[in-house]
Amino acid sequence: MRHQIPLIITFVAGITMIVQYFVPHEPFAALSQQFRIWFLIIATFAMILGVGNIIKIHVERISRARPGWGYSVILLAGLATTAISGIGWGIQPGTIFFYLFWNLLIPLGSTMFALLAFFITSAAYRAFRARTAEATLLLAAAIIVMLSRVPVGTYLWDRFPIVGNWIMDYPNTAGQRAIMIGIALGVVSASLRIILGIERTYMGAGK
Amino acid sequence: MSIFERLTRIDRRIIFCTVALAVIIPLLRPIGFPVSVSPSVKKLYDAIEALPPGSRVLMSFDYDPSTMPEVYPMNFSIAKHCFKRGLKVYGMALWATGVSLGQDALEKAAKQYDKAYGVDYINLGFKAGGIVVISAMAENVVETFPEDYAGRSVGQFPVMKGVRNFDDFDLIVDFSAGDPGVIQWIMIAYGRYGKKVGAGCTAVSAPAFYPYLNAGQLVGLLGGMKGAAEYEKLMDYMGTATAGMDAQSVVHALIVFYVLFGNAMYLVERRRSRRNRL
Amino acid sequence: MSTTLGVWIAAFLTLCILSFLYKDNPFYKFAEHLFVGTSAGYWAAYYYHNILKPNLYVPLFKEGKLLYIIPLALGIMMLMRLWPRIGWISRWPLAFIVGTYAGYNLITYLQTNALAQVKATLTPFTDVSRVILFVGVLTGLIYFFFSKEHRGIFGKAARVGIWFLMVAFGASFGYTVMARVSLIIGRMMFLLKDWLGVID
Amino acid sequence: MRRYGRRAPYATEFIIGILLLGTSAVQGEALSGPAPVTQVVAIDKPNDSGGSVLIRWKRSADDGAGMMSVKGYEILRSVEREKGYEHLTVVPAGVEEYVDNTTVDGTSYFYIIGATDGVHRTDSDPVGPVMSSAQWFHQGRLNMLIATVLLSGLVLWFINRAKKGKKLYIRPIAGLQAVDEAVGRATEMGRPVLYVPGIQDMDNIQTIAGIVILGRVAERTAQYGTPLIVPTSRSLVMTAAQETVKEAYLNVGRPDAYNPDLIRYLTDDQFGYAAGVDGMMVREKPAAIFYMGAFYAESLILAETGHSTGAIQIAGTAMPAQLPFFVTACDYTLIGEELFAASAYLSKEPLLLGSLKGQDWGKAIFIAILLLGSILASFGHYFLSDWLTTGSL
Repeated sequence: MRHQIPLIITFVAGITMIVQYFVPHEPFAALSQQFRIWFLIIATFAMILGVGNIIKIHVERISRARPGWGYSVILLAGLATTAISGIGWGIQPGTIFFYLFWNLLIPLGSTMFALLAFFITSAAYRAFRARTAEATLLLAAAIIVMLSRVPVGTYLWDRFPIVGNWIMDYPNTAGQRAIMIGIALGVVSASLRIILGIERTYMGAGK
Repeated sequence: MSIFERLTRIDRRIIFCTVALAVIIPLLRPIGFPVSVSPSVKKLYDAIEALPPGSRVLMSFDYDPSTMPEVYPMNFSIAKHCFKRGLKVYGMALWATGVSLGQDALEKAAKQYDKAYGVDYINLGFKAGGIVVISAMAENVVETFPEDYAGRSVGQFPVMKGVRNFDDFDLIVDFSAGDPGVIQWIMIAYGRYGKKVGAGCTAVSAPAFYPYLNAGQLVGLLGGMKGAAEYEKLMDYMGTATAGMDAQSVVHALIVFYVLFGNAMYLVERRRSRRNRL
Repeated sequence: MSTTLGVWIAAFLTLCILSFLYKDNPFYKFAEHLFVGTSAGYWAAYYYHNILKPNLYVPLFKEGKLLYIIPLALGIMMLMRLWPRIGWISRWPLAFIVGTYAGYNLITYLQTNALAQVKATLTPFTDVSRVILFVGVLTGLIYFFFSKEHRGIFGKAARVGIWFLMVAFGASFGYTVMARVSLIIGRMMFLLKDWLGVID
Repeated sequence: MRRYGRRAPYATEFIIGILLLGTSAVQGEALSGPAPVTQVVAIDKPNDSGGSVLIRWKRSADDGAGMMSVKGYEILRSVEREKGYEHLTVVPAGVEEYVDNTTVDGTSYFYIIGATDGVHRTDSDPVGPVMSSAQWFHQGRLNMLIATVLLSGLVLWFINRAKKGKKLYIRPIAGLQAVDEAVGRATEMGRPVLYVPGIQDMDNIQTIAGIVILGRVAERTAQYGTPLIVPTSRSLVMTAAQETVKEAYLNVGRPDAYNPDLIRYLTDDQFGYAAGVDGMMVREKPAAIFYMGAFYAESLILAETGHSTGAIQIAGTAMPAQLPFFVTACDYTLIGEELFAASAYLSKEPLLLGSLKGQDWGKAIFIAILLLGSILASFGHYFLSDWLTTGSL
């Protein structure tokens, strides 16, 4: 029974969501929005588990004085400060929470994001080698489109922007579309397998 | 390992160093690669030029720090343009992160023209809800934003005098990094209320908005740092976007150089190893 | 709260993260742990204010909408994981979410990814570019066939399909470089302008 | 056409107008407002949950043409034809449609559209009665219904055939054949396997697919006794991953080897998560790294760092924008549809493999539609393309 009920819930919820798309009548009308809110509420409750998991792992690391336990202290201090100040005193501009958001999280996030400028260069350098026909196409398309986007490209050859746009509009669109249509079929099939309970590793219902 | 083989495997850190230099040097000493102003940017510039002094411009700051390098310079240039022309600026944000970025741009631009908060411009702050917020303020601005970004009642500021709903704005400019953003402004402000809407957005999202521009639903569009640099050219100053575009050009050239160099070494090495095998 | 102090903190953290490019080091470790901790706290507070309060607390306890007892119950079931003996009940809300979104995504993807994309591809063969687009979509789809061997004409078509995919990947890669470079320009500007003040 | 005397919003102007124009010779012309709207129809708004009426009209001859005097159209509603009209709203000039979504189902309504120039209003004849109601089937979605039934039917048909023991050929996918090799290598080197299920929550089908594949990978690490580290960016995903891995270990008879502490929640923050996972890569030195799920910009941050540690990397995502980065930085990449097929491949269960055959038939149908539709379009027939039109979600 313990294994059956989750499968039944999955089935009913899945079929309901498919049906609601075709039925404008109540009670199906606002169902997808309603379920969205429910999902967010469950996810928020799960956040307690997530934060609990962080605390457990790092408290353990500190109490056993494992290597790098000092960093765990920093992590927990950061967690406590933002969570408590945010929940206790609000998150709008002018609060401690917002100050931390602005002066800690933003530079950290933007810099992490900015590492991409370096990584995109090293990835291009390493991977863009004309080893096969496929790799050569990848390389050529990348270089043309890259040069079509900056003033220096236009400076080298004034038709770079036109060629670049053409590649984006036609061969690129074609490739993307084939991928997207394939994905749709993959999703239909994977969703059905899940709704019907054929695929159930995630539910722990076993084989 | 042959020298060629070694050259095809340059340490990543050398690549990283050169990228950093390719960014820093043009920022310190802008080269000023020729920037040609595209029609979509000129249109927005002209739309602001055409407004008589005292007109009201609504700006929505719908971006975040990660897209700041692209969107902030547009925000700053256009704010500067408005103040230069003696227009009144009303800021607001559909993204919580946009409030302080927009405030920063307004403050810095206002300073250059001696404009005062509450008299020449105001920042109404953030309100969650996207399209709902736009529709609500279309009908009543003060009811939607009773307080400014710092929680002060908007009624006390002279700049709010005579502002009731969308009828009282002459132009809307959205600075957008995604959803909610340009689409929502077009749908409601242009679609339902026939307001003029201009936009500045990230380079990645710009192509999606050209159809709206062509259909006349947008009065003008700035796409990415390039669009921002073009606006700086129209405003006749070398700002962060112009310097940024130089850095862009140099880094792009550097990547192309690396790819060509890597392939040259690879080809030489392949030919050599083939000969060795024989 | 001083702005200058804020700039110094931000600059220090920026450099800590950039140091990872050289190699893992105590500065990066410090910044990384601080980042994970503060951001987890950030999202916890965000969820509390933007989801729990307006979507559960207010409708259930202030407006008395009893329907909201269901998500509350599902949320509490989730928390039952903390007690191993009744932890199995957390599978119910999980099953609800997986089922709901399997159904929801089936429809959404079918509409936006399949029907809409197929429709967009149905254009008259009036010029070479359109024919190329059409051939690309067709051969690309052929590449994705799982149950047919990629041999003969079918195999050749699949090969052409891969070429289109590769051009698409190369093009998107090249298209993205600019946006990524903008990011590092943004950080460098922060360091050079807001922190060091060497450019204006 | 009737002119109603109710001019509430403009009452004063009206009176002043009368006073001023009372002596004028051109009284009649000046008093008449813009030309009225024509062809007014009011119907129950189709395909909705009731509570709304759709009103359409053809704009006034003075709207954008003629006298150019129309500023907007006032919408008036009543439950009686002759009287009791109340103001609903004013829509701008140029608009020819309004949805009144304040109706009560089962009540009859009458509407009047008044063209106004800001001072005078010219009303249309009342239309009605019209009653709003809810529908049980969304007619605009018939095409989607057919597509859903057809494609689901194909998948189910082939699953059913597989049940009966029909042998199926399935082409090899390099990335999936490498899974065993990758886990095996980690075991030999005595290093862990790192599994990254993307940064989206359980409402994303790619995350769900990622968790399902995690189950298959976990069965292998359980057999080999290799530690499996799963950092997650969402608490719910952590929960689902714990359930999945635990069950996989139970399935292969190694429940003792399951360590829930290796499945950790880091943070919901996109780049905070990337920073944390990067740290794990350089410190825990996994020999194999899997990226399966929905990824955004962090894809390359992770894959480049992973590459620098020398790990075998296998990625799979249906985010078209991130595929190029995985393709350049990883050893193997599952492209789009292959991600959703991966679990079936790895399970080698005939039922699951049968569904792949169904997908192929789906593709064949789309190819046929593409061919037929484009040929028809070349000859100027667009009905197939029109038929595929879908409304908003």
